[in-house]
Amino acid sequence: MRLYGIMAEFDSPQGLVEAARRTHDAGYRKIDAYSPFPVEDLAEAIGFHSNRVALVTLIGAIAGGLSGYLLQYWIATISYPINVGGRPYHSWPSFIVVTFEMTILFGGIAAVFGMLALNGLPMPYHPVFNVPRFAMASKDRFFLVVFATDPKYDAAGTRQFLESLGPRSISEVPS
Amino acid sequence: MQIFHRSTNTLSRATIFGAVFVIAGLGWALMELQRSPYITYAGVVKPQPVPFSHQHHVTGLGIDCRYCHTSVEQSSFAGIPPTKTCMNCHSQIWTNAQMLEPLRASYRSGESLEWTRVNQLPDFVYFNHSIHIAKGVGCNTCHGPIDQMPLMYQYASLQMEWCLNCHRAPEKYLRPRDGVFNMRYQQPTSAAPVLVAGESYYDQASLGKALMAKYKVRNVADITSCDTCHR
Amino acid sequence: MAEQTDQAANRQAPVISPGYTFGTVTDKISSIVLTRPTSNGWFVGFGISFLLLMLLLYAAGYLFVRGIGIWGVNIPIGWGFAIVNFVWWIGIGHAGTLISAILLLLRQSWRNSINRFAEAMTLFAVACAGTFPLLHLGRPWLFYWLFPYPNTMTYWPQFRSPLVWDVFAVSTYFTISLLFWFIGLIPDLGTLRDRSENRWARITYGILAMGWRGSARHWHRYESAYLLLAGLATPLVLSVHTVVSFDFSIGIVPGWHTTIFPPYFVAGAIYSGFAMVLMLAIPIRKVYGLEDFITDRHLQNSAKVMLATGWIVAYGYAIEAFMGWYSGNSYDSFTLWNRLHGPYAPWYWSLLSCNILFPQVLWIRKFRTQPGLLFLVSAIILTGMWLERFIIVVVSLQRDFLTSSWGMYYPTRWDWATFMGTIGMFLTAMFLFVRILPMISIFEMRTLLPEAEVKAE
Amino acid sequence: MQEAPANPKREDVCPSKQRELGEVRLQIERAQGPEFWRSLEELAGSPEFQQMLHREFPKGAADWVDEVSRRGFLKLMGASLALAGMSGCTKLPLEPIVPYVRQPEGVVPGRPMFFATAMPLSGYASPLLVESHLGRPTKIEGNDLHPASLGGTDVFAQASILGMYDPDRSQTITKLGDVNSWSSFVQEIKGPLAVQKGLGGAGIRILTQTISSPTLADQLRALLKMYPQAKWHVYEPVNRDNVVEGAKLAFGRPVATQYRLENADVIVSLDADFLYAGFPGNVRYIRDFAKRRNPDGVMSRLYVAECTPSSTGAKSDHRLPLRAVEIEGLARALLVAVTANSPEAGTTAEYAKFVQVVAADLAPHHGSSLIIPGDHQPPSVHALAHAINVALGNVGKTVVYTDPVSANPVNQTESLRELVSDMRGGKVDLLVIMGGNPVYDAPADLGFADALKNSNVGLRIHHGLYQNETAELCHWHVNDTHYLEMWGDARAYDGTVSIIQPLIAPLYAGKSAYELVSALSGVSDATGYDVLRAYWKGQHSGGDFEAWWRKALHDGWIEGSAYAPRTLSAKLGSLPAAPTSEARTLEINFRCDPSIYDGRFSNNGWLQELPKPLTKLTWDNAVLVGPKMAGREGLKTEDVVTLELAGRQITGPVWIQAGHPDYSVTVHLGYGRRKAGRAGTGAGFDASPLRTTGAMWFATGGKLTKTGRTYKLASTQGYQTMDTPNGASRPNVRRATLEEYRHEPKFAQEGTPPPELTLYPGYDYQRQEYAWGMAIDMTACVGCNNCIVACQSENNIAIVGKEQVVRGRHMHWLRVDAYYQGDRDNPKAYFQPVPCMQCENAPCELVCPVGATLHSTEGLNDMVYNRCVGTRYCSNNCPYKVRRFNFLLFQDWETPQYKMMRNPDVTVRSRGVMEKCTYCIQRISEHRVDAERETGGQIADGRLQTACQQSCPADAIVFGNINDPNSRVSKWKAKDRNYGLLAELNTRPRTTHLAEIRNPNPELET
Repeated sequence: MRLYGIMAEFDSPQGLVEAARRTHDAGYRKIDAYSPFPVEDLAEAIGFHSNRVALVTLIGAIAGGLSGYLLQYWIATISYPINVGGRPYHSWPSFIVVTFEMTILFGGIAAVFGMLALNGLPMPYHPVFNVPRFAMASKDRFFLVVFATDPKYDAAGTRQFLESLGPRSISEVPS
Repeated sequence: MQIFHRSTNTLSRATIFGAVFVIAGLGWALMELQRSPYITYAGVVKPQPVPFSHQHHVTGLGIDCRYCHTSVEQSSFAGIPPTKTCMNCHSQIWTNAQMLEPLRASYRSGESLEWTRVNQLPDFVYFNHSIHIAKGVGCNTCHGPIDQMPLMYQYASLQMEWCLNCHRAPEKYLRPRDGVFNMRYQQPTSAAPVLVAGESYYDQASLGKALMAKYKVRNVADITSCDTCHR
Repeated sequence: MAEQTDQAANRQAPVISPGYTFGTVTDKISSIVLTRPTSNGWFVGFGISFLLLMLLLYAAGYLFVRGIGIWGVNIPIGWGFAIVNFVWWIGIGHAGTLISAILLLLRQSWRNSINRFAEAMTLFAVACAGTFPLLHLGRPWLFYWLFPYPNTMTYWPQFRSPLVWDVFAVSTYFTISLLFWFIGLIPDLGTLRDRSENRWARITYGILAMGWRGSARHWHRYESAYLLLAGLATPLVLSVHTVVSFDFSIGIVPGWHTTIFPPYFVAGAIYSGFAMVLMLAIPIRKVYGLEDFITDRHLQNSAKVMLATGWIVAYGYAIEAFMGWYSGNSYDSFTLWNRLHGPYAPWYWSLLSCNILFPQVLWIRKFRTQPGLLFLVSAIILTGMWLERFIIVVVSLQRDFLTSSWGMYYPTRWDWATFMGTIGMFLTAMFLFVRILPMISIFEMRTLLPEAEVKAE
Repeated sequence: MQEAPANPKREDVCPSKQRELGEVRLQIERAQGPEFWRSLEELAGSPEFQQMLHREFPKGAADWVDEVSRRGFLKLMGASLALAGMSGCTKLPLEPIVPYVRQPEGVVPGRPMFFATAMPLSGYASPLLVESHLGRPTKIEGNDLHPASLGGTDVFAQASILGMYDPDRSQTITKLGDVNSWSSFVQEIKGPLAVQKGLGGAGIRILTQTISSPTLADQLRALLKMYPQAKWHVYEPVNRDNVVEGAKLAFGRPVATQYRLENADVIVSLDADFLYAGFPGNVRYIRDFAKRRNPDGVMSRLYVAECTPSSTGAKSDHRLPLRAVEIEGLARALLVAVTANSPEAGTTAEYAKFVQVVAADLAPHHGSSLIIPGDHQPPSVHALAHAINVALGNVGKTVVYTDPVSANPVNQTESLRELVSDMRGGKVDLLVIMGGNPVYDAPADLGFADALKNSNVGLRIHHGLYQNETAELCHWHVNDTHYLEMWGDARAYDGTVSIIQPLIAPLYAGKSAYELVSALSGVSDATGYDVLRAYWKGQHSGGDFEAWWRKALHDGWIEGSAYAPRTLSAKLGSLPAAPTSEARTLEINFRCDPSIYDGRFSNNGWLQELPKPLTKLTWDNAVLVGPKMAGREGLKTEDVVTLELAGRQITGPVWIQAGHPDYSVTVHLGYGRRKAGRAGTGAGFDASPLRTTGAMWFATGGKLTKTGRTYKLASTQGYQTMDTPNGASRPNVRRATLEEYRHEPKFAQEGTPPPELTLYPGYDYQRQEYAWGMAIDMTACVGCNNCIVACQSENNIAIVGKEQVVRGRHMHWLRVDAYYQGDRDNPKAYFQPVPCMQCENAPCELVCPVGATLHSTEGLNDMVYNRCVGTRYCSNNCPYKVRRFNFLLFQDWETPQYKMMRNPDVTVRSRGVMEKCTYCIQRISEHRVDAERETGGQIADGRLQTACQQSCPADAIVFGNINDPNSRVSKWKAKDRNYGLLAELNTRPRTTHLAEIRNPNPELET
């Protein structure tokens, strides 16, 4: 049967980070690390730096702010201009609040859904779940996986290499 | 352990997108319903005691609107003809047509005919026929091709947005006063100009502007103020 | 010198008691939801809250049938309990997002053990608050006219009105808080998914967890999103009560029309918010034996926050009073006089004692570390804050410009029923929450453990 | 504006009557089927029935707040559905449209018609002009062609339209409470009449109210000729016996006194409230008085010595609070001082100074001064007043004597006494009570009810608008027609004969007095119209009668029918000795109620809810006690006390009335009715048990004791001074003395911000054709409350019931604030009418989230009911608190009569929406449309009037186009006295007030 990758289990974040770093140094690129909480340095240990969430959020926020203000401007001066308590049609100070709220709203929504989208979530099914021990990944175990799609990957060699990292256990991830 | 089947990935994303479209669709449907004849009665023929045909009386016999709708020029209310008006003719012609029986019954008994109101506004809207006519708004601009209606129906939606269409741009609709009751009136074209006070106009734009001035139509801000229609 | 002893106390009182591992933390918290049998106490509490919720439904139903007149509102006092409760609840709703967002930005790691239920509390409080603007409408079935949607009238909301600002502020605040709360939950939902024995529980949590697997890449994006959200929520949380305060300060009613409102409303909100947090935290940690996670340190810090915000509020009152006198505006000065000596003077004095006098006991460390007393003080503060809103809304309207149209306000039983009802609504939600969701953020607790440290070489 | 009926026969006068009538009858049957037997139950006086009455609107508003009956629930559900109809996208139900069968001449559907008629009250006609929509009278206006009205009205006339549509009016003829018919009634009386014929009518007694109708009087006299032994008695609880007797004392004959206030520079009122409804000629008097109170021209001076604080007292330059008994002493002192021409002479009483100064002030105004005695002062005071007027040479200048307006000017109290003794003496076999309610309001010592019940009067017939306490004790009840339903005539205060013409055929097939009397005299089928026309045909000499008659109908009055002044010589000296008023005993005053008169209007919701001029009380009367006495007795407002007089007792709540003299209390008549109807029954307490023939208006020797209980009173103005409790004072009513004003004319405008003081560029109203504005002259305003009722009638304003008033939810769009300033025992009082100010920078508009209240291009603060969602924010933010909110379903959506009554040009507001004064936008639109359509020109200034302005007898309200510098309103606003209420808030009110100027006598200052 085809494998999705090989999974090594560690029991401390420390161990995982070192292992990940060495695997990356060893030239493995298609790898991922799993931890029950965000671990510092783990991301760049596996060579992941770029992160476009901030950009998405910014775009969302700007879109929200603009739409908010333009909506009000259009309503008050173009769609149905009418004299309210002697105020000018375009009484911009009154429009600030809603503009601000819309900025926040769209920004926030963009941040959350952008993050989910970039993470490819929702994804209830994932091969790593096939490994029974992986259930511990959401408790107190730390996993490193080298994917079968990695050019340097070969079943035996990679397994050997992972064992050399002194994991608690090694298991194959069926795809 | 694996809880979900592979397919759930696609499924879950599908549902998320699906939800968005469903909600949007629902909103759209409501908007449509709001404007549908079911709500507005536009184009809907309502049950009437006597199947009166405007087509026959207007086109066929060439009776002027004001013969029946007498108060249309002096009052907010155009007026529904009293039984008497119908009987002026129908005491001579069609004297034993079955469908006119309710009419004759009313005339005999003195009990009024109960028509169903066709063009109906909510109670908080105040419309005045006389002023619209004075300002050169044609009957059929709002009531539609009455001369081609075998059975009377409401032509426009009579919703606020519809009223505002004209109140925001009267010049697009105005016509000379003498054309107000003319069911065949056409807006001016280069081929068929409209003559007002010795001057002929070749397009509605110029005619509209001229009439606005001539009939002292108040400016848009005035006639879109709330108290124009709501009291 | 009290301060020093506090420092000492803090050193002794860690954020989480020693001796815990990733595993024990995980098990302890998740067990409350997964394995722990539901106690009778829970059922009793839930039952009572639920009855109150039903009372709300009854009151609301009757309101829709008879009209707003069943309440005590009148001319000149067009706003009564409804708006008082609205502002009160919104205020309470500030603690959650404040704790999770602002304290996060301030790297106050102690927040980790209280932010989860504080956020939940926020959501429920805002929900309660949200019911009032709707109920208090003369024609509630037309509430949607406050939203800009295309319609056959080609007519729109009037964006100069603070009430429209409210609609936007509150709905935004609710949405953002909900998102914030939810993404905070995702990893823990993953944990519950993997821990739970029951198949249906597994599937439910599984769906909610959206297949979270703790990948390093995910964590990376997750953290930046969380941080950004915090960054957005921080100005938001400050803006919400500012906007609510505009409802009054934009008006010309003496006692409303004042620039001090925004800051002192926000402070007041945090004040009452923390009071509510404590009123919830103290019994919860007792019942579920969470003293190790919600330690005296938390109580102490919350108490200090209350002390601080309490003084800001006091400053607000002082400025109001000062301006009443200093402005020389006869209407303002009379408003002050009316608060002090008018028909509602007792309410004003008790407000002052509740919000300013009693809380001063928090200077003493013993009180800050005494859950029972802390609970009591919090209750007093919540009462005081409610009274504050009552004074602002009712007493200002009661005697405004023309003496001829002065009036009095007498709440009816329906006013009370509605208020009690929302409290029931709030508690019902709270009870359900502690039963089905981890009331403490598990993954954030893990990061607090010493083992979580990664020494870079 | 008036349209004469094409040819004044009944049909044409009320077009479409036939259909209307049928329709209404049908509606009423449908709506009131179960209540049809009310009369029976009423006879039984069953408690359930009483409860039912109380559950009904508007008293029903009471329990709305708490208990909800299933019926009420459904009702409201229905209503809520109806409300849903107000939202944008709901489907309208199909609606029938019903044309005439034969359209009457001159009727233009959708356009109102106006007909002249008149309302008789205690014999005096108020000339009216009534607006009619498709044969339904909807609004009462004053008849501007008539000398007694000049366009103004009084509250009773304004509210009478509601009385006409009152569903509680008696709707059938009944015999012993059973429904019966006119024909069988006519049959029934034949027998007894035949018997009487033989006896020369010795057993016939007719008891009427004061009658001034020439026709009716003529009919009655004819009847008396037929039955020479029969007697015609006259009684009203609010009668003018004192005036009659006073005249007899002075001139030896009953004469009526008219005043010419337009010629009076110094006026002294001896307890006369001549500026309020109920005083004959008040409408004209107010106009003339106001004319002469012009601070920029001639300004008269008014001294008032009175007991019960009245609006006249409030308007006075000097008010002397005196117990009613002491007035005579004052009058004598004044006479002496005036005639002896030595002010010092006369008196030693504490009011010596007052007398001196007044006398000194009167002396130089020979012929231009005026003494007015109050109707409730004894004859001697009237005689004294005549004497002083004669002495001052006012006769023919400011005082005019004419024949009495009453066709039968007897002493009514005596007349009733005689009737009672006849009944007791068994001399009465056939008693016809035409109008009135003696069982309820006859002097207690006569025991009228007892006499009526127990001395066997063979046949007792009651003719009236209601199945009231008197009808209860009669065999037959014939339901009367409302004056808007009948033909007739009546004399105005000056004798002018006004024609009463029907605006609608009788809703309940009632029979007018004219028809009843002709039935008594054997002609059972004569219509009121025949009788009236026949009489006047007889009176009219020469000329074309038809033309003359039509003019009379069109104008509403008969030219040249006013009484000619008489020249008489006062023969004085024969005055009874001055009463010795024992100073330390309690005096109890009886006054007719400012809102419901003698109780005949007690089922009129508008009047019940009309705030009384000074107390602002609604739905109740109270025991008015002065501050001094309250302090001594330890009384608080709303304490329930027992009043005792000569062994008789009444209990009622106290109202502490600033300015009420010590050792004296006032109670108002007309309340405590047992059988008035839904609105009137059970409201207030009945004061008449203390009222005796000996002391109809006031009596000393009373006793007041606290019961310890309290009773909730519903006043619409909780706080009645401009001084705030912290010692400050607010310049709501800006005021000055004439001297101060002349010295500093612009005093009122201080504090008004300059127009350029704004961050925002203002909206430019200059370029508009119209900019509507209003100015209210508080110097002229006498607080007569007309504007309130006129507004209520014009704008379909709901009444809310006592409970809701208590909660501060009354709906009046226009209110008249009353403020007391200074010494509580004798304060200065001020009236300030406050409609919507139509601010240019309206605070209310800014805060409306749905844009339901916005500005029109002409500067109107529009309120769009159908857009309102009811946040009430606008009201909170309105510094004038003129916005009104429908907290509950206040409008009655079921009663068919009310549907007919409403003004079709104004939206009927429903639950949950805000409403407020619109400057009568419907009238503005109508006039604009007409002007543009007919002439294409502008609305002529003065042609367009708001309802309040039109009804104002003082001409204190002016409305118009402020963009036209020549319009009257612009001229007023240009005056120095003109100021904007709360203008310092920069709201830029379009409604402004003209400061109140008083003309006090420097001698009496300090």
